Amino acid sequence: MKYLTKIKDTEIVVEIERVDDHFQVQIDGDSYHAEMFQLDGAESYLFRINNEPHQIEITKKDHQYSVSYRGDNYLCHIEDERLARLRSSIKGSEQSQTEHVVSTPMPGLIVEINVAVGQEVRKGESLLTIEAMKMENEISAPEDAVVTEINVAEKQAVEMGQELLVLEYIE
Amino acid sequence: MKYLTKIKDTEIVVEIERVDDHFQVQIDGDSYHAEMFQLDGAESYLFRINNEPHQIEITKKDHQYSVSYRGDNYLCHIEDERLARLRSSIKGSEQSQTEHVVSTPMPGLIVEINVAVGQEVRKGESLLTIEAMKMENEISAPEDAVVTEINVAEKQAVEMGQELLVLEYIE
Amino acid sequence: MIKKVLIANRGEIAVRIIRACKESGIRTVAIFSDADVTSLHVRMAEEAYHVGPAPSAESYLYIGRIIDVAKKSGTDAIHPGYGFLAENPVFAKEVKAAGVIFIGPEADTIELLGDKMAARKRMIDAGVPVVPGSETKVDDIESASRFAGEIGYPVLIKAAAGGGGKGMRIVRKSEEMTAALRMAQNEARSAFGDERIYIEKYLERPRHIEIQIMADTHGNVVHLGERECSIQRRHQKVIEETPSPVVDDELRQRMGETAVRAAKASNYVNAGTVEFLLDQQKNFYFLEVNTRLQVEHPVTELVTGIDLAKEQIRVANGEKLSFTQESIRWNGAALECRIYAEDPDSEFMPSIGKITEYREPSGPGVRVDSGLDHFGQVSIYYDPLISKLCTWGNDRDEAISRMRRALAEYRIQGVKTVIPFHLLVMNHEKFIAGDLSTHFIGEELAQMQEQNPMAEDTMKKIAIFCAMVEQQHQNQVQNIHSDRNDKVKSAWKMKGRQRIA
Amino acid sequence: MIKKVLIANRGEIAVRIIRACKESGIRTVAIFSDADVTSLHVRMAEEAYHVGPAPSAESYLYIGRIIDVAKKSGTDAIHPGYGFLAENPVFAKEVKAAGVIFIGPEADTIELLGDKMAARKRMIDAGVPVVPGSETKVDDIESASRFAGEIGYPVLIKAAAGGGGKGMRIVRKSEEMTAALRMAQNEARSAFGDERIYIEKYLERPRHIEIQIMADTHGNVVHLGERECSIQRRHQKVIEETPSPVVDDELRQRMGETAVRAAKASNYVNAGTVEFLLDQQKNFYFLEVNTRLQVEHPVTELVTGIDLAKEQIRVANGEKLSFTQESIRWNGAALECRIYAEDPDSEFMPSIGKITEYREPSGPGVRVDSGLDHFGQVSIYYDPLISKLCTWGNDRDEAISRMRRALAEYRIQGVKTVIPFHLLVMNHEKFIAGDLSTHFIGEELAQMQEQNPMAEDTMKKIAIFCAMVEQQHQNQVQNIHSDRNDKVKSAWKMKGRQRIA
Repeated sequence: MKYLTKIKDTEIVVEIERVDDHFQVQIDGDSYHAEMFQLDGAESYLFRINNEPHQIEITKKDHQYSVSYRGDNYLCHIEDERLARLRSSIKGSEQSQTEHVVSTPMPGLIVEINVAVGQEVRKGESLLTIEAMKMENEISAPEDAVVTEINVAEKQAVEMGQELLVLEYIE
Repeated sequence: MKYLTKIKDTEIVVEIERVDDHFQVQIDGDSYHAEMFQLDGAESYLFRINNEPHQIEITKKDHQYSVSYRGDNYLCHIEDERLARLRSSIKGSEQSQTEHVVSTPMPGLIVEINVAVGQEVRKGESLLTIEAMKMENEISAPEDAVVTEINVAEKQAVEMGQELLVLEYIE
Repeated sequence: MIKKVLIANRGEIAVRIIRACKESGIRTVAIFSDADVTSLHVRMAEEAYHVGPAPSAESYLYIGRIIDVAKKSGTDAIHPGYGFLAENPVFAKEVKAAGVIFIGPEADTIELLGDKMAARKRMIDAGVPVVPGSETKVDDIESASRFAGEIGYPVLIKAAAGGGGKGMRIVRKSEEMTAALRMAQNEARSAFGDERIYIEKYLERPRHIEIQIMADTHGNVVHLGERECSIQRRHQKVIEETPSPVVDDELRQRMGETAVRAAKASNYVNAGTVEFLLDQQKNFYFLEVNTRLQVEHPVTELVTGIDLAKEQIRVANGEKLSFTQESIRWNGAALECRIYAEDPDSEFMPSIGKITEYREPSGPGVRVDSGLDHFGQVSIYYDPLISKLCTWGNDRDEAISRMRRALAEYRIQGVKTVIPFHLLVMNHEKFIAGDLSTHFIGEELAQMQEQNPMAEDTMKKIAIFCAMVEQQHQNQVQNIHSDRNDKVKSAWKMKGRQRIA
Repeated sequence: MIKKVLIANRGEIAVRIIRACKESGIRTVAIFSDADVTSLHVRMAEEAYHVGPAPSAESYLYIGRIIDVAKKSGTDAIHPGYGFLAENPVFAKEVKAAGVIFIGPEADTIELLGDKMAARKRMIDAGVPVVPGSETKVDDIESASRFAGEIGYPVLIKAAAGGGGKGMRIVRKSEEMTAALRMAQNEARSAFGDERIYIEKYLERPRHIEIQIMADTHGNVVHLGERECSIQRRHQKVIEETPSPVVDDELRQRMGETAVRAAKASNYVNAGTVEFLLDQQKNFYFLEVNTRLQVEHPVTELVTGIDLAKEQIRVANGEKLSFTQESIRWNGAALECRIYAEDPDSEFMPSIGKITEYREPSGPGVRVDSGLDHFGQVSIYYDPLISKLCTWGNDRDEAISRMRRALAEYRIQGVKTVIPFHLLVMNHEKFIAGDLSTHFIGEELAQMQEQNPMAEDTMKKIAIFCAMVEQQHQNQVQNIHSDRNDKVKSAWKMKGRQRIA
């Protein structure tokens, strides 16, 4: 079976075949001897790839895997061939690539909103200030953009991951 | 609700009543303020009894609880009032109290059987020898007894907990 | 004789103090908020009492209720840990008034040293060198700007009641003064209930070097050498070590003697830390005294062999110090990495959540002081410090190589942590060379992260992991009934199935 | 230059050596049997190769296959750990023949010292005091009984190829000789494939004191002081410490010099241990040399600060020792408790099973070397050693109080362990007084267990725990649908429900 993976902006096609007691994996013409063992924790695995052991924790959400490997975290989007073909056929209907939702990385209290709808902001410019654990934290623009929506108000308490505002990137 | 507990040879009657946000527990006229919290591990609990916290691990098998508390293990047999009454009414039909099944505390190989059916043995006398992890381990009689059954043979491999032989204690 | 100690704190420092008490044969009383009902410090104590809802102001800062618990439980002494009420003179005073021993300095000493401006004055009088700065509080833009103009930008705005970087702002140009002053005052008010701030000359690329002191009630004041805490983010320490790569015996002795002088000038008793900035010419300037056991005390314990928490209890008991200045031997080198639940890729934002997988490193030269286990969670209400990972080595290189090994062994799932950041630092050539300053993270972090793009090889491995797990999911759905009776052909395959199926 | 090391072992010692390699920047190769596919030592290594089925003879003792893996993986050196092939001269020889460095002494030295009778002769020639005993092997009842009669009962039967108590039997009367000889021969054959045994005078209530030595290829031989290992069960050590409560500087120097002489007499290179018995008059007698890193090496590391496993690699690399006899400083006291999966209430029978809950102690002065984590299991095939728990203190009392604290913190579920036994010892007045002998457990254990009946208070608590859990089970069955919509009235109750429901 072929899988289309995407980590950050890199797409990698992984082909997996079961051979006797292990898996044969192909990437870009390179071949790997791979074995997989589930440890007793729900999300902990041991892989041996060409005799190299790798202990990882992995959680799945839809087509997105979150992998913890050697202290770092990675996000990997995955589709099998069939899904990838399906998706490419409807690609035209996707949402604008330039629209970007800014969510809060922490729960807290909105102290101040420093921008208004329609305002142009530079990359790194402060959008708003959140207080959490007695510290004020500034949320800044990831790219040059125009503010298209603001979904919170000053003094409002926000949950982790809540949408704060929407930006349209300037290309 | 009243519960009849038995730890080793001691019977303790525990009466539990829910009061507001905690439990009121009575033993021998003494009263305890008790709270119970399940930690996320399946069998790990935190109890607070009169403000003293106790972390324990507990597993249930039929009416027998196995409790791990401060590094030690305890077995506790438990019945609620109703069951205890039921049991006392049929007590006459119980199995002989003097019959004792000797099981192996470890998996291994039977090296030698030192007794025969019908033989009288003294407390501490060797019954048989099991090899495990390259060590020979002797299984000895827990009390003065007569051997009434032998269920294994020399050179036989045994699983953990397997019945080895049956003794009848001499009173 | 202290026989029962109440620990007016939570998290790793509560656990640390409980351990010290257990080793001293002392019974421990924990307190907890609604958020900590089943937390590790509660489970480790002999007694535990509820003191209120999750917000600190209603629980761990609620002086009356904590003193009630002390009385009800028959506590002989209270250890405040660090943070919360540790440097609150009112608490120290009320504890004493309740007939309970406060394990720390006298309330007057805490009050004096807690007021940064009063402390500065006292130190100037005692001949302790200080950074040029405002000797009185500055609360309006005009006087702040005027004073900053006099000593010259950059300047540092600091909370008079401050500590831990809260209410602190660097101002590099006069245009930034208005915004910085407002934010510093806001933070100071919210953190300390006291919005007074003052202004100091900002030293370029200084090192943060502090001296551990210990004083008993018999007039003995001893210093236990320095700690370098230059690696800071958001003005908070993340990596500490001893000895400092730039402090030699002569400088240690001079700074140590100055710290002892500072302690004597404030009638200091029990454990404390005198913080200094060291400039590039190795001039040192008094910064402040922390009137408590510090987060980073274990590195000093690792090189001196002295258990500071147990020594604190001895001193509170009225005993003499168990060592003298002459008997202290500094042995090897020790490092501490604070393991925060924060995302180093997102400006060290706290990462809140349940711990789903937890395994600490151990083995030679490793010490972990943690406040949670695999049943734990990082709460929104408190500091996101999971643990302190310390290593000891015969020399700094060995301590660093052990730290790398230990960081790589540490497994924490459920929240993001600063472990990847610490690994970058431990492999950074400037860090390895001991070329540190308080600007290290600001100057080096972005570059470190850029120079550490995900290796192609790592990316391929992640792709393989995910593709294989995905395939397993698909097969499980497809084959759940069909291949039960397959014969397994080798031990390998069998093992794989046992585990995977 | 050694850049890649194969560890021909499993469990805690494999993990210990992997840690040493990682700290030295050396790549590690693990080997594993079918029983260890996902074991911790495999997960920690950079490479891992399967070497056979679970039984040791077909995997960890399979010399040919291990050497094949070494060649295939491009290994520079092999570390044998302890046990398995560590003291097998054939293995050392074949490793060398394959062009791979053996991290340990030369094969000739292993062979000489592995033959207990040849070693005795060599030591007598070198002027090292030995216990009176048979200078040749004894394999029939007649000669055994005759010799035992000559030196006088009690005598000790020992395997010529032995170690670790295997094949060892005390014989107190001539009537016991026949059975004891047969069992010793059986065990010796099964453990070492060599049934030769010999007989020694059995000393009454001796102490087991051993000296750690370290020798390089440049002729430097240094001793690192003693370890006392008198607390033994089934002739195997369970608790070790340094310094010994009865060894003073003068005796340490004499025993150290004797150990160095023993090492030189056998052309010793790398780490080794010279074991002695010390009688009540403080006479010491050579017992044997263990030609490997020992289980209990961490206590020496804790007081000297020297990492013996890393030093072994240096020596194997042809480097000089990083220290001299004069530079060694012994600092404080260290204890080791071996945490076996065994039931101390049932004659220390192994307890096999999956670990269901696992949390190691940590904090000040604690070191744990373990071979598994919460994904682990104790297997029937190998030694049931879960970990080694060590504590360090400024003095023995502090090390003991830390050990008590650490033992109480250690949480292991799924198998029985010797932790309750260790706690009894740590609270035993003879142990605290340092009044030890190799008969300690035999003489004191039964009494300790009797004097430690379950307290009435503990019994009541257990009853409450069980009754409350039982009630919860009953309520869950009864109320699973009925009280979903109940309003929770307090934070307390809510918390309880969140956790319990």
